[in-house]
Amino acid sequence: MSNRNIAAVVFFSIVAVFFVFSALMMHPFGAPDEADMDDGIITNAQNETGANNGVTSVVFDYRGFDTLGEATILFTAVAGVIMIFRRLNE
Amino acid sequence: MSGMSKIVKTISNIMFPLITIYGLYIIAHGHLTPGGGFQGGAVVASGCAMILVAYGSIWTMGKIKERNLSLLESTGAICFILIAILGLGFGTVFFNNFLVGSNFLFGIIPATGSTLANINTGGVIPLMNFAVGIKVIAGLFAIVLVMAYASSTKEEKK
Amino acid sequence: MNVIDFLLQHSPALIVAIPLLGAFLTPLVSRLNDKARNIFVILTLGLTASIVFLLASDVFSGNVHTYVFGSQDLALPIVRILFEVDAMSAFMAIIGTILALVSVIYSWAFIKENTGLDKYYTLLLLMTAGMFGMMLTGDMFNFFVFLEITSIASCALIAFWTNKGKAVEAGFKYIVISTMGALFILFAIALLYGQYNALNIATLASVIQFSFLDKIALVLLIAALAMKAGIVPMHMWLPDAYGRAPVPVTIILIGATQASLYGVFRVCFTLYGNTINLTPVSIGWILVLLGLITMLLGVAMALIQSDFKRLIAFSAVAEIGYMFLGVGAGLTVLGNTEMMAAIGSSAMSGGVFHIMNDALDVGLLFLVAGAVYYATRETSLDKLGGLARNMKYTTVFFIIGLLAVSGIPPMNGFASKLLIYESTFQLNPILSIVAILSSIMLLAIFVKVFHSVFLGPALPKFKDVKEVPKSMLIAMGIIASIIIVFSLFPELVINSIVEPAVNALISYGDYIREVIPTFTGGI
Amino acid sequence: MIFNIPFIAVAALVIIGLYAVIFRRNLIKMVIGITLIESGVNLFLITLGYREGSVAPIFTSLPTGTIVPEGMAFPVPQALTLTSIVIGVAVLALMLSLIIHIYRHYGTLDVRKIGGEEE
Repeated sequence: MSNRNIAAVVFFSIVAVFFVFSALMMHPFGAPDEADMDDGIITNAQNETGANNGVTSVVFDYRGFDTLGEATILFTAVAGVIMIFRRLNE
Repeated sequence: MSGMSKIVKTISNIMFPLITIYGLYIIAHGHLTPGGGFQGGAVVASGCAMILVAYGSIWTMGKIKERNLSLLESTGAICFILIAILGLGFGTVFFNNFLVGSNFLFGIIPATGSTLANINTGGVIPLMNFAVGIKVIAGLFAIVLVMAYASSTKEEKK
Repeated sequence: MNVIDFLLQHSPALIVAIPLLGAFLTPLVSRLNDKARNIFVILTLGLTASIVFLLASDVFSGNVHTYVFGSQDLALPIVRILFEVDAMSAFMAIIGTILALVSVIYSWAFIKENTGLDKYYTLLLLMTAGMFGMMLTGDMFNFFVFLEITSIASCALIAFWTNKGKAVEAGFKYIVISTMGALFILFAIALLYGQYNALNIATLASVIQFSFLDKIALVLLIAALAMKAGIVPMHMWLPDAYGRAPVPVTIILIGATQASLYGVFRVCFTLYGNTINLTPVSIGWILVLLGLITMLLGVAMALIQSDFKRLIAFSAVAEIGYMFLGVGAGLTVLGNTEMMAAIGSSAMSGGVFHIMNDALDVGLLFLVAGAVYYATRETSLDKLGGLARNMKYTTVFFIIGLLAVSGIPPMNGFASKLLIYESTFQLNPILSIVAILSSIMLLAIFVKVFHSVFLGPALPKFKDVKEVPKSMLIAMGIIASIIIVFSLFPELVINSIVEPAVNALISYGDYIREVIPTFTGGI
Repeated sequence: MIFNIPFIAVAALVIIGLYAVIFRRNLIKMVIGITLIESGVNLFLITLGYREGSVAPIFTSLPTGTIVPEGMAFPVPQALTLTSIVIGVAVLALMLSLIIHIYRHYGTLDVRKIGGEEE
């Protein structure tokens, strides 16, 4: 095996161990330790945003700026794809 | 990519309005039921992609240019950010939900707890859903159209 | 409330929103004509720049700005997205705005003969907006979103010259690396969210326990952000991307790279500030070590390059090592007040000041390389020669950049490097010896480049080469004049903007208290 | 749940994806690997927000007897996943269009054969 392959295997095993450990050490499935932020959102969502759908109220109101970023990312990708397939002048 | 057979084209013609209406329904009810601008927009865009597959990219490109789709997408994005900026104008800060409790458009605050669906709630959320919906329809369709057109051969284009 | 107060209050949001709105409007404006579009983009960035300077002047006078999206008051627990601008963010935003403005002015002539320019300018504005968002945000997930905006826009721009296979390949390499990095960051954010149910940096920093999962998250965050900053074991994308992209794009890419670097510092000092020195092996020493390797390898690779832009790209890698060295040396003594006053703060001043100097110096060199390419359509060092006769201004700018990048005494590069040498010498003499050695090698490399490109006999094929157009000269002139001002008054710059930035990094307690007034720990 | 099976699934997805990105030589397979990692991370986010026996955080026709807020899943991870999915689509579109161009230039998708000759 070349040096490059050995480096790849080492990197791969280290990262794999990380992910396995984080899966094993996380809190038990279905029983989160802390819930302050989400409980607050569920309790106040209807009053503050007027939307019945809690997820939509997070997406467009509480974390609306993230959604602007997300829309921007789609816009960026479209601009990028159109630019990459543009006609070149030779 | 050239078009497909007559049967496929006819079926797509029948299905396309249904898919579009379903997608628009998901967009319009985003603040009440599961769904929203992105999901509904993706449904409508998939309907457009079906037309693209049935009729071929060259025919579709003749009907609608990617430049126009890009403009439509820009319009959606501008609407979205303008609603956010209106929060600064009418309300106090960016992304302020200034329509909630205004008794104007979408201004009703629902009762807390389990309620029936009332479309006239949610403040700016339905408006943002529509802006994002337009954006996603135009954006995803533009991506698919450009990639399909680019991968069609030179002979087909003539 | 007058206009200035209004602008100042909403400036953190406006700095991101104005380039975004400009980017959405660019496709519409470019329907008019090309000139209108160029002026529109320059005006947009000019407006952004003025707001950045307004905000920065207020932040450097001691106020930390927080901006909550969607609500005026800051209710606890924090559910909304928060922008928090302290002196370090403002310092980075100044760098970003200088680079973005210069890049757009330079683009006017440089990119004129290509097609697809409306998309080019759109993506340039989006990249700038993403960069500002990364620098100003106070929310982990929002940081990830802006990181993705920046990397997608820069990937498309790196592949701008799609008729060159190498450029497309460099773009693909960049998008693979940055997507992997971004996914690691997202995983780390999910680890933190799963434990503490918070996404806000200040909230997380106030409750972080440094459990095993937090350590994994820290390693993932540092590895991913260092990968995006071009630290050595993961630097392979950087020379390709810098070398193959159009030069104006490279200039903003420097800013994007440094925004990732800022992410590393923010994570180490603020997010984990309370707990980072509880480990047996200090994270600070790891940063120092990475910085040393980066420096040496960058210089060694720069020695053997024969392509003008790739050579500068490798020297940019080496320069990033200096920042890691300086700030990492500060991180080793974080929490120890005496050592921090003796060594840490001056090392960090050097490192932070060097971020600014690297952006200016390497940026100027790239602009010169672009000017040479524009005039001669050639980047290979073996084929260039004798350009000093025909391109007098460009030659002068190259000399300024050469002196600054290799840290020759009167220039700004020397001021920051001297701070790093002095303070790291007290930490461990080997560090400063390596740093001085690679600085000398950089000088040797660039003198060789100067000789082979600008001096020597006039080559017949470059007989008709003309000086580059005015807009490119103006762009180079702006950076060169900033370099000269910084070289003449380094003390002023360090006292007025670098020291506040360093203090903002060190006193993470203040950053947290700005959001959670009841927080008691921290410096 | 036994042994945190959803989290194990996350780790498995990420590791398979990582394997494909690092050891596969075909560009399309690398892209598939990246999408696998992304699915793993999305799954991780969404599983973090689940509470035993909870319903979706939507108040329209809520089942009777639901306790608010303890009986509802977290809304924030779902919103984050939504954002992350759209980001994934954007990245995928860009990567595939770059691959189309790479194939046009080099006539191959093998990473070892790409970038050999100067243009």
